[in-house]
Amino acid sequence: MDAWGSRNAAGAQERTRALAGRVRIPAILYAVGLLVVLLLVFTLGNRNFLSLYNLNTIASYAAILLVVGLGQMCTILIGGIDLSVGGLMSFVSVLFVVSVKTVGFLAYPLCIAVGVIFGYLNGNLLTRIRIPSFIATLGTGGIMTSLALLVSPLPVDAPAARYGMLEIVNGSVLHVGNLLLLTLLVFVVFYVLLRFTVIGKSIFYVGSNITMSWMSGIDIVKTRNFAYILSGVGAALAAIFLSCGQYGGDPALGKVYILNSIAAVVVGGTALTGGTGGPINTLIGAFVLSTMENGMNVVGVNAYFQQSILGAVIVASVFLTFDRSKVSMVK
Amino acid sequence: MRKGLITLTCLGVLLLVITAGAFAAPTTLAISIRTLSSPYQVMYKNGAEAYAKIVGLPLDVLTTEANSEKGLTDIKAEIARTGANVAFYVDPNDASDAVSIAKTMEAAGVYWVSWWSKPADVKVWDYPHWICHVTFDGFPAAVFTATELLKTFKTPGHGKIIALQGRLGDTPNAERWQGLQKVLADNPGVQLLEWESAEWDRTKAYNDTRAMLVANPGVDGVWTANDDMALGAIQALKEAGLAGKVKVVGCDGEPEMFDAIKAGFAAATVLNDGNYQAELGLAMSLAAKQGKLDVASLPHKYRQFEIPAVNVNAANADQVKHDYIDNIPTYDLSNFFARWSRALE
Amino acid sequence: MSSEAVITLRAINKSYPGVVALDGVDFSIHEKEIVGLVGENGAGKSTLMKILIGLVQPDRGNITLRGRPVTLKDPADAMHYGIGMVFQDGTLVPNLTIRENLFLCHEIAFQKLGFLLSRAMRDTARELLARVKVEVDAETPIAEVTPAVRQMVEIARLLWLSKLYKQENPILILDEPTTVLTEGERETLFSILQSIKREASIILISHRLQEIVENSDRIVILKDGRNVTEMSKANARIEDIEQQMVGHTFSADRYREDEQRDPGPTEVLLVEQLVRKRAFEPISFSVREGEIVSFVGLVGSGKEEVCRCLNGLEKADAGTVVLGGKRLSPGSPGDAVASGEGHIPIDRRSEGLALGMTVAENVNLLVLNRLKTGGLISPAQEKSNALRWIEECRIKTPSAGTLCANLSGGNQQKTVIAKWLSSRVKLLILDHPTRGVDVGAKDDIYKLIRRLAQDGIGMVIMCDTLEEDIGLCNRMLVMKDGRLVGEVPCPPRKKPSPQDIIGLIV
Amino acid sequence: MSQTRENVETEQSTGGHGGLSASLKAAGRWFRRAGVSGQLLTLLIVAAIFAVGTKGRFLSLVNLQVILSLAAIPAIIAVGLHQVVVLGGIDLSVEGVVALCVVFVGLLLRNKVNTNDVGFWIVPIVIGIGGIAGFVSGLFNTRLKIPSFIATLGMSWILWGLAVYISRGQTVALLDTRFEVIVTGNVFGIPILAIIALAIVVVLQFVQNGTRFGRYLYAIGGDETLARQAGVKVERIKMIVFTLAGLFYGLSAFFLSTRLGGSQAITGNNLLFPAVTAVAVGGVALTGGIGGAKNAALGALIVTALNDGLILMHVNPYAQDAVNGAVLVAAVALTIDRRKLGFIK
Repeated sequence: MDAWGSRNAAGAQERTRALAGRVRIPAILYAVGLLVVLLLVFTLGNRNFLSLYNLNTIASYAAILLVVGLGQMCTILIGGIDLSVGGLMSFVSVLFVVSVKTVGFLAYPLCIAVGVIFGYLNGNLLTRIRIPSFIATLGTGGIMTSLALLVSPLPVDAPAARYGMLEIVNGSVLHVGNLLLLTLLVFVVFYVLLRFTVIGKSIFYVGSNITMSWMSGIDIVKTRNFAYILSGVGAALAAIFLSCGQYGGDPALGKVYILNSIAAVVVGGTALTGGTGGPINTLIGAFVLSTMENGMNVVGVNAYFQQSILGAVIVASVFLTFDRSKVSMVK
Repeated sequence: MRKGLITLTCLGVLLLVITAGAFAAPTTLAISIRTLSSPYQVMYKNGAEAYAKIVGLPLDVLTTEANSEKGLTDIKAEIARTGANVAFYVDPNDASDAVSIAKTMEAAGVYWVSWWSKPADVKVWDYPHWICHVTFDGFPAAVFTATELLKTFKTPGHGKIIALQGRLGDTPNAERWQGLQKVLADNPGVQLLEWESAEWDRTKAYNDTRAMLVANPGVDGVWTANDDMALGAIQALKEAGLAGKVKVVGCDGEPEMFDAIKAGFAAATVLNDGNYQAELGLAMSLAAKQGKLDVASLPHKYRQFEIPAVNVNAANADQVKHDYIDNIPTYDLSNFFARWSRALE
Repeated sequence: MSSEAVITLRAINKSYPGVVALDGVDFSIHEKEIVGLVGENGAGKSTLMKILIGLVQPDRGNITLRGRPVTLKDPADAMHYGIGMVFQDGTLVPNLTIRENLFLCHEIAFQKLGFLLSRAMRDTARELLARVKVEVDAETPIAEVTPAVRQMVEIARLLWLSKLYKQENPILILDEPTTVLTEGERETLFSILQSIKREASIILISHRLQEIVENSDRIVILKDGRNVTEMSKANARIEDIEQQMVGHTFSADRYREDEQRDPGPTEVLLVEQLVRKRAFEPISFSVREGEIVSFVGLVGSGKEEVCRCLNGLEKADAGTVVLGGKRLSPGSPGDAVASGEGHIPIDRRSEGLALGMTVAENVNLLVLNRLKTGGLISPAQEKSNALRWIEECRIKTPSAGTLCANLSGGNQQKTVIAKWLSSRVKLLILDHPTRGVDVGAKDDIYKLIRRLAQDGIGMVIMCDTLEEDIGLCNRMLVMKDGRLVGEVPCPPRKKPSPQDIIGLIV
Repeated sequence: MSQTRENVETEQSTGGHGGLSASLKAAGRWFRRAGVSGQLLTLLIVAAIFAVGTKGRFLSLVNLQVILSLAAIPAIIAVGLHQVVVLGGIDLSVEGVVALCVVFVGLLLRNKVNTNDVGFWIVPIVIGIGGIAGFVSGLFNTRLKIPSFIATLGMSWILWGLAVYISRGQTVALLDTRFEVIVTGNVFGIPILAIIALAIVVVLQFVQNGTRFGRYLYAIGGDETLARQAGVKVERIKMIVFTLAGLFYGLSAFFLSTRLGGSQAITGNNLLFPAVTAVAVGGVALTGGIGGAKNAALGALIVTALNDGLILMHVNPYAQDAVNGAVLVAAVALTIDRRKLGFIK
């Protein structure tokens, strides 16, 4: 006989049956549906919307959000948050341009290294000094903003002579912008890391139940530091991409990306409580935001209303994409 | 699940309603400015609307909201929307943005005029569709306001001042700041006790000024990089009981500032005529678009140049306010270079 | 037996999609009696009780209160009739004080102009606590008091509420009240229940048939959602009850001593001079392959801490733990797990599982490294490994992709065990493995434990009852006040009697 | 505060059968539960450093007045925000709500662009607007089950857009001077604003300690599921909290614009992060369930004192963000009660 919990808690039982019984629509599909609706509406609004030129525009804008968002996502998945991406991006953007002037191509590895180190510091503030990530990163973000201003109080323009060095990002292969190719690469790397490597999967375990993870021998310090390093790298890359695209660095560049990066993550359906979500969600989130930004202008929505509509749409989209079956309480 | 589908449809319908009837027209005029939430930026919009009425063409307004990437994306969106049948006037969020915008415009073959900021080493004439870069020189403006401020001291030319910068990193702020430095260098009797950055923000200007007044007793004047901050500083001075005794100067020429000057709280400001700015920019790019202006043949001195701003002090405040603020003047745009003051190197 | 029935449930039916939870169940409580309600998990006890406190509505059947038909639409409503339940996992808010919890949501009694009269509340609180023999200060946050105290507070709260609603004979439902209690606390609980009984009726749910038989006047047995039988204290025998519950008799040898193997030669675990200040004094012992060593002793004897030091959840101050020849670095669960030490925690939901993740992900947690092809985790291998262990441990789940949150408690426990088994552990620490599971399930676990022993896995166990410890283990280590006071061999069929051990424990 | 009263009683009651040790325990427990010791310490350290660094000027009466009057508004905002945090959520709507309310203040009080003059009615009106905004955020969170983070962020963007649209980005100068005394005046040398803020804090603290609402608030913050089981009307409490937050934002918007003598949407800018910082520094755990109005207010005071002190000490403005950040981290590192948090996230 098998009495072992065969019909234990009727409540849980009911849920199980329900799950087994009817097909649940995964929240991710709602996100896709939302994207489709947006595309449809904007195309009806103006047929140029689907032009190759415009799709490229959307992709380029989404690219930046995606790269910084992927990093942000890792810290959110693990149950934390990274408010320092803004400060880091500002700093990296000026550092990048300044160093392009001086050390040339070395600027790329240099800036990525800065992202890694900074992320590692954030991680340790959380894991070793045990300061909640929200506050730790809020603080370090401020510090980086100051550093950016100390490096260069003014936006620095990349010298026209050095534009060639920015071609790594600004150039294109077979009419496809390097920016998009690089972003695709970053996405793939993040996807593989989170789906097919042990430390990547550990991020989900830790985010879902940190006590269990700790007792099961997962190195939660290492894992969490890793998540914050990823966030640092994402922000640094995004800043590099931006600085190349804008042919200059700006000590105030990052500010807008603090909330936008989080929005991109959450709009995709990743829960701020951690553990559920993933790169695909962030991909969709970034494209929803980008499509809105672009579409509203393509169909000529009055600039006065755009912010309000954007606000309404992110609320609506989270209403759709937020997977309540995985998150016990909505906070 | 039904819930979800319903929401989706609602959303779709909503957006459709919003976007209904928004189709591209013959040639569209478009301006890209920083924001719609600052009075000075709104002057551009008003000017542009006035001009659009004159030529009877549709106008689109884009805003960067301190986000260069957004600015660029919106410009591309506008190009897509109008199928590149558009005449642009752009106030780049950062100097460096000018380059990426220029490349975008070239790629789409759209004529445009830029204002305020571009990298010094980027030459307009390297880009066939970049008609010209025009700017009010922040430097002389700041020199004027600073000089006016010095006059108000008990012993003119001798005293102590505090200063408020705008957002550190903004080009106009930098130019104006250099203007102040120049005046300080020329007047050793004047001492800059302390400065803060109030980020163009009135409330922050108020807070910082209050603290600075405590830190630096016996201040003779307050220099600020724009009128919003100046008005915040005046409010702080009022509470310290110093309003009127210690004068403030600003820049941009906001309506309120004129009243402040009349009331004797402020000494001077500089009106950067946003209306003219917008109208001139649009007029030039439209002319180029319609082939009435041959960009290639323009001499370099007409491709990058400055136009003078209107200096305002107690003497001419009323006059200027009447001419520029209370009613939008009708400008003579037959000669684009009527106000040309000097070429930019 | 006492007079009229306070509340009577007649022909109660309740079915969930695919499950008939209750099928024409009759149940009644008389004044001033303790009813023992027993049955396997899933026999319908919890559903019946949920109906009784208005958490669940019956499909059919009627409820009468002192002859008058009533409907209980929600717990608050039931409370107005003086029916309240002390849940297994407690319902007190940790960051509020005892006092605040006592009156939570019923502060109206102490309100003046919208503000609460803290003095009046404190006085009442003191009375209430005195009645349930709790000495702790009412201003202590719940998070800082023992489970026993929490339970008492809950009981006190229910009594007070029923008084508040003028119910002279309230009905208290206690769901597995003793699982979290020590021997001593258990005594006090029942003495208190006996005293409360003078003015209230009590429904007692427990898997510990011993205490049911000892303390209840009447015993109601449910099986598969039906009344099986009902017996009075006088003629209640544990064996009969089990037989009735499960439907078949258990062999005299319930702990499967026949399958108990002799330990292998090699020592899996070697502990030397392990110390943790203010927890336990230097202790040395070893566990050989296939050997089951059980730690017994009262709470505070230090056995819990020893185990926590073994798997690195706590950091020992000195001494060495050697597992399979490798010395573990103290205070590092990672090292312990890596060297092949498993740990089945007492609280599976919060310490054993990632409830928001799928069964497969939970099962595979420890073996991801082995599911790689070409350096990357292969989904195919993940799936196959998960399915294999779902099969082996008979985890009932719609699919490997089902969230653990949606599994029943028993299947969650199986998932935890599957997780460890798949990782080829050398040593397994079982922290109350049969806590809160019914007789049938217990047997399944015993079976499993014996099998693990056969496979050469050494085990350190701490059980709910002394009998269980004795029955299962090869060797018993008795701890008292942080010291190892005795080592009792428990070979098959030559097991010591509980009495012998008790002597050492207290 | 009421805490103290309770404490005294506890000592009396326990005094009987516990003697000194018990009363000491009670006292210690009160101090622990009051949970402001760390913050007071921080404040003292900050004050001490600045007092030395500014040769005592930091502690001069006039500067203390400045700090108090500058801290008042952030304190009111933080007090509104912190209850959402205690629930375990977060409220990002402050900038949008304030922007909208400020715009209404400008358009409804006697001003330069229209003939409206609602006089003192403006207070209930803006508070009402704020309240409605908060109520809607609450609906998003409780009815539509949208995480507070996004619900309030979206709300903020919606209202911000609305504010800019209504104001057309213009600054509206206020002619109504009746309120200036409230926002600028002193009583016995104490800024009236500070007194108002203090009153709000005291009242709310009493409510949190001594009413059912307070109990339920912390019950939910401690464990929402259990609170629900115990019969707490979780949704209702959440709605109240969000609405209250809106009310406070509305009130602070009123103070902000009347103090500046003008109303513009951008007044709402740069309010969010300082408020969140204040809440965090004050010792309100972002995990919920810990910290009260006094913590939020204290946090606001610390942050303001810090900014003021940095200016008094002539710290390089470029470095001020860094100093703020460092102090924030340090303060929390010192004061956070890790026992209550388990794993820090």
